[in-house]
Amino acid sequence: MIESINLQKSFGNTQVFKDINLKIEEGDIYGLVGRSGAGKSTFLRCINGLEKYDSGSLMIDGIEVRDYYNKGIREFRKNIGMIFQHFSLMNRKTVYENIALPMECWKYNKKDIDKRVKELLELVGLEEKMNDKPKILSGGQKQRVAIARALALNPKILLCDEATSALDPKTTSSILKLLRDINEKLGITIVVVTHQMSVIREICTKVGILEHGELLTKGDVEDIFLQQPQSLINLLGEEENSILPSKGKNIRMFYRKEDIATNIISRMARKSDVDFSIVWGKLEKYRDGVLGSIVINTEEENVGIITDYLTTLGIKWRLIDNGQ
Amino acid sequence: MIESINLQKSFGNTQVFKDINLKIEEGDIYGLVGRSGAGKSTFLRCINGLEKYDSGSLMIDGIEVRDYYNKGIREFRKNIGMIFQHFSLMNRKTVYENIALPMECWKYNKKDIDKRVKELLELVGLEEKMNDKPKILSGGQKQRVAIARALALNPKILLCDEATSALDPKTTSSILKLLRDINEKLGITIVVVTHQMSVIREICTKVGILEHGELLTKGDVEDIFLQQPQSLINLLGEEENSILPSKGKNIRMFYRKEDIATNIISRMARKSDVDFSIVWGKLEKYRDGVLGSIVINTEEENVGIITDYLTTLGIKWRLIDNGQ
Amino acid sequence: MDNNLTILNSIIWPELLKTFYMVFFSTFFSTIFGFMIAIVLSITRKDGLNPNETIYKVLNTLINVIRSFPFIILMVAIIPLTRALVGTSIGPKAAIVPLTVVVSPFIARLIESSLNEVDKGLIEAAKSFGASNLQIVFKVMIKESIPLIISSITLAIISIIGFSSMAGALGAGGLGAVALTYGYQSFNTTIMYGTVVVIIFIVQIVQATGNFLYRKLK
Amino acid sequence: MDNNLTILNSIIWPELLKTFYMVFFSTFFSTIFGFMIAIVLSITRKDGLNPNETIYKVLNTLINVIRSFPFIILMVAIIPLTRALVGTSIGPKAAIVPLTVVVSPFIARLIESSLNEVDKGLIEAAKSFGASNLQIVFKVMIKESIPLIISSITLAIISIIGFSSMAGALGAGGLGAVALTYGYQSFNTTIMYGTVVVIIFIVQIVQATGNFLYRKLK
Amino acid sequence: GCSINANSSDDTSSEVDTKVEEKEIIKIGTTGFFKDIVQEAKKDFESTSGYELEVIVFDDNVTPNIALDEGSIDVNFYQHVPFLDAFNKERGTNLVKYGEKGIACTYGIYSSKLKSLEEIPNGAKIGIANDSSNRTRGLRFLESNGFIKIKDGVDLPTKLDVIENPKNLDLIEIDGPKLISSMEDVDAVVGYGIYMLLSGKDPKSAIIFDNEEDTKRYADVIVLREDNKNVEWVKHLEAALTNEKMRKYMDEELEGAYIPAY
Ligand SMILES: Nc1ncnc2c1ncn2[C@@H]1O[C@H](COP(=O)(O)OP(=O)(O)OP(=O)(O)O)[C@@H](O)[C@H]1O
Ligand SMILES: Nc1ncnc2c1ncn2[C@@H]1O[C@H](COP(=O)(O)OP(=O)(O)OP(=O)(O)O)[C@@H](O)[C@H]1O
Ligand SMILES: [Mg+2]
Ligand SMILES: [Mg+2]
Repeated sequence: MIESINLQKSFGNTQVFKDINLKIEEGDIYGLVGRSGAGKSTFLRCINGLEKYDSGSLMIDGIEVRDYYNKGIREFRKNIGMIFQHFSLMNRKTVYENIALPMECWKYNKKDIDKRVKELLELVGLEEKMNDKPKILSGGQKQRVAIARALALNPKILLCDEATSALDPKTTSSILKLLRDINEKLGITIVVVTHQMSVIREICTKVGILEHGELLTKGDVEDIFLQQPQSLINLLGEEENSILPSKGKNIRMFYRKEDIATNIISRMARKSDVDFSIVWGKLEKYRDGVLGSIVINTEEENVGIITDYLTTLGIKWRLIDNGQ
Repeated sequence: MIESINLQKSFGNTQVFKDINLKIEEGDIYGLVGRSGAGKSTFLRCINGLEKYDSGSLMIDGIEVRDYYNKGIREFRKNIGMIFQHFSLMNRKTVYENIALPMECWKYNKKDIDKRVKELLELVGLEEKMNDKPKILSGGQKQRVAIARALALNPKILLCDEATSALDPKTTSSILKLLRDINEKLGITIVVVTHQMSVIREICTKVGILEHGELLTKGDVEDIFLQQPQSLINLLGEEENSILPSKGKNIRMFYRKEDIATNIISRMARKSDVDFSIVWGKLEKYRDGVLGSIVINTEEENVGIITDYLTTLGIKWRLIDNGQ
Repeated sequence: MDNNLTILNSIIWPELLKTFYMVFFSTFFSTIFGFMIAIVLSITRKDGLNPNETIYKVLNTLINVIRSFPFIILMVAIIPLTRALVGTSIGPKAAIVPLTVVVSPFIARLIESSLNEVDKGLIEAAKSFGASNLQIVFKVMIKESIPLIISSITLAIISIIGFSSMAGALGAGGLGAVALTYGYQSFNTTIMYGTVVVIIFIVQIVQATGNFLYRKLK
Repeated sequence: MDNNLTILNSIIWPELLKTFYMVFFSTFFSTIFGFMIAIVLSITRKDGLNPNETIYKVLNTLINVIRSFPFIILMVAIIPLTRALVGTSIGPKAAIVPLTVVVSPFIARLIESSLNEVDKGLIEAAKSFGASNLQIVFKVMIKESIPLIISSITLAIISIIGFSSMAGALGAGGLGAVALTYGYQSFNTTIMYGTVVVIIFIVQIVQATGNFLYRKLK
Repeated sequence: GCSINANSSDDTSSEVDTKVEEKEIIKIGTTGFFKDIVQEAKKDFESTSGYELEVIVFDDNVTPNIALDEGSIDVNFYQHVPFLDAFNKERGTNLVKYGEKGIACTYGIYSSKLKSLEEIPNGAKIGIANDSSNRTRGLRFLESNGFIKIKDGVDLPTKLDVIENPKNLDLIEIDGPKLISSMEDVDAVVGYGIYMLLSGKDPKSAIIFDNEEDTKRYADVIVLREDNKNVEWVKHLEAALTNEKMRKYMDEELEGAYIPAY
């Protein structure tokens, strides 16, 4: 669906994309993460042709994006919704009119527009603000208008640039649920740029980490989060280290979906007959279950016993260097 | 330091503040959370007098904010830095000039300005973008400029409106560390409005939840997160319910800082000799340690044994109604 | 003096009507043309929606050429055009043509700079859902800059009132022309300042209306 | 014809210099005054930094009064002022005074609307760190609207060139006046269009410079 | 520069010992009508008087008098006596004409459609000049030809002072030079021969000319401030403007448009 090969782009002397290769399949919810300034927004903007790339190839449905300029860039864009990082709402139109605008541009009839706008307003919970101008909206309300507008035309591809950064957790959940629903029901492809890992975990099927103009780490979300590749650590920081107990040894064990309900901890406690504490944990909700890692702390002499046990169970583990 | 009593404010017919009562002590890092549109930004804007309130009292250092209008609102504001939700950077000034502006306005000499700006640029990691205009910056870069500008005058109170929403996790950490440092070293008071609970946990000492124009839930961060009052659940949603196993019983147990390293789980496993799985967990980093809750799943017949054991240990627990 | 007041009274009405007539129609036409020119300029400019250096340069030069003519020379130079359009080269009707010709580029420039001020982000947003260039212009750029455009048109109307006094050269009459020929030229200060006072009223009303609309739309 | 070209040649230089002289100084002064008036207007307006209805209304009316005068009447009406300021009421130097008087309000209006367009969020940001009203005006509002102000001043300079042709009434000379008296009134088309062509060049240069600065500063 | 009065005497500045003194400058104001004639007279004046003549062309009929009155210029030459009288009366000034000689402009009714006065129909559109001096002349001309009657005692009449207009003429005030290009749009215009001449038409093609007496009455004269009326140089100016050479110049270069009134 979306495929980029050796994509390169520079702004003046600074090269933003050195060599981006990625493939997003139809129906994917692809998460794109990276440090601030990594080029995520720029990449999204290349996808719908708002930004031009220097060399390499970027293809949507097998056609080079730059070729769309000559054959119907409008139709092309009609099928690609975009939620902008800075919302980009019309100040002089009401919430209603902002959401209606794409449909107006495509000459939908008034009744259809009205129906769809009201539907979208309900979806993002802004029925009451329908006739207000964006100026008086709160940050999150603006963002919701931007979301509604991007969905108005029922796009086949949806580009979300930090689409939930200004939303409270509950609203975020409901928006994410919405995105997942439309992904599942309508099979639309979604590219999600975000700094909220919880967003990636909750809805993305795949994730790519943009670092130094390249996209070297990419794959299934659960794999990446389990493997904790260096580029992920670069992005997240290894926060826990600082608060892990310095006494004893810390072992990180990785849970997979299928390990969750298997009583590992309790059985291990009894079988190995050693004491340990759970000192850190990230059991997090992913698309379809819980997944994560736990760090247990134990006396140095117990390490062998525990790790052996984990190994026999086929559970991944890693000894954490606590820097002493 | 900051105290509001029966604060009320309406925009036209919609009442944003029904009755806000809160007290922020000097040196606090106070987290203000609430749903999108709850009035958080408006409250911050009332603190530095950008917005007027209708009735009630809002006092900074014992003086009513509205009285400052007549006696030196400028000096007053000089001591209150604000990071705006929408950054509000001057498009036609470079990053350097944007950060220098507050000092220029207060007639600092050139050399001091230069020194301070460079210091701040380093702090937010934007030395390279010094001479760029905001227009070409990425979202997170803009936000960092806004942060640097708010810190320029070494304010006594810092108001942060979603100051890290556009930043990647690592940059967020470093900014939070920075905020905490200045809070500790200089004793400045910080009010943090955010949707990222991790931010609240990491740096706030107190938190208040704004709901329906009132601030009914407030207190120490750890208490609130442990107690999970209804207003917090309203804000976060009870996400885990949907993915907890429906077989057996789910027990949520709450960890306190001091429980962390006491091998509870392993001891319980052996002592009670029952099997259980850890099916959900939130062990999260707070200002000074790890705190959180774990949900364990066990057969119905084991529930009594486990809860008794927990009770004897003085550990809080709650049976989760899994809706069957 | 009394006599002068009588004169003043007897001419103010008909001349006021002529002024209205000229100002109304030239505002109408020059706003239309001004808009059209401004739109083409802002679409074809270097960073516009559809850059086209040739069209931009030609229009830009044309505007500058028109604006370079001292008004009276312009009036004379375009007499053939005037005659072709309204059948005569004198009178209020004829004056509308040069007034429109001189003010259209003026309005075009003002609207052009208003349109250029529209946030590029909004234009991109519109592009992102496939709006056509004309839709971007009408539904985004013009809509967003309406307050500034209102100020511009207010300014232009007041300029038209000013220019219309020079249209006296075409025997078009109107308050400005009366102020000049019956007042200034004839050393009749009553008529001179009397008519100017009426013009001041008109200008005040135009400005107040403009400001009101601006605030309303802002 | 040949003779006319010789005349044209011999007058173009000195008259061009007079035009430059008048345009330069009136631009200079009217930009200064225009700025001052615009600043006061935008500070004192209803939603300004320090609303003051009286000051706003007085200034607003004053501007409208000035803009209501047909230029020639204005020139004559302010002769005492002109003489007090420059010692004479005729010649290019004297023309600077009425040109400044008539263009200042024009520039003021343009700058005022530019200033009003500045994002309220920026003004709040400046307030938030305790900037004074004047600092907000100079360091934020003017700075942010410089491109639009550049367009406005470009427009104003071209208007000044236009008005300067009417300064012939003060015996000020200049290309426009020559176009009128030696060209139009003498039915000498060589001189008439010859001088207009030179004016077109000047206007083109002014406009190109303005556009360049605009793009540079944008 | 200053006027002659300001720096003629008591000049004790450092230039005293400079032998080659700058010639003193006389500033003369005029308008488009007379700028060529004044230029023509400049050489003669400068050689006979020893002064330098600076010609200032005003694009207006009122400002040359204002400038003269306030001393910005020393003399002007562009107006006829009725206008001068009206100006003095209305503005309370004391400008005086010098001598009796002047230069008159031929005046008449021109038309591209009609051949004689009789053909002027009822309700005809007649173009007249829109500046006071020439409008006055136009109205008076129409009056003396019996078309209209003007209220008594008006110095500079306007359309409004027309009290009888039996033919119901539609008088249209148009900028002087523009009268010519408007000829197609009106039935006839009342105006100066010089306009016809300059625009390449025949100034002698008028349906009817002003009578000689009136033409002379409306001759344009040299005007000074009263306190200056006896200055020496003005004689030379009058001479230069009304000598035989000037007569010849008008005959040859401006044939049929100007008539020496001396
Ligand atoms: N028009 C431009 N001219 C020059 N540099 C630009 C331009 N647009 C973006 N950049 C630079 O390119 C880099 C990538 O920007 P981009 O907005 O894609 O980052 P991002 O990954 O979206 O960051 P964030 O998470 O902070 O939004 C940044 O360093 C930015 O400063
Ligand atoms: N100037 C205004 N006029 C009218 N209503 C306003 C104005 N400013 C804010 N509001 C409304 O007041 C409410 C509170 O807005 P505020 O910006 O304080 O919310 P918030 O808590 O900061 O939300 P968010 O988290 O989405 O930024 C919103 O419903 C908003 O629409
Ligand atoms: Mg971005
Ligand atoms: Mg907010």
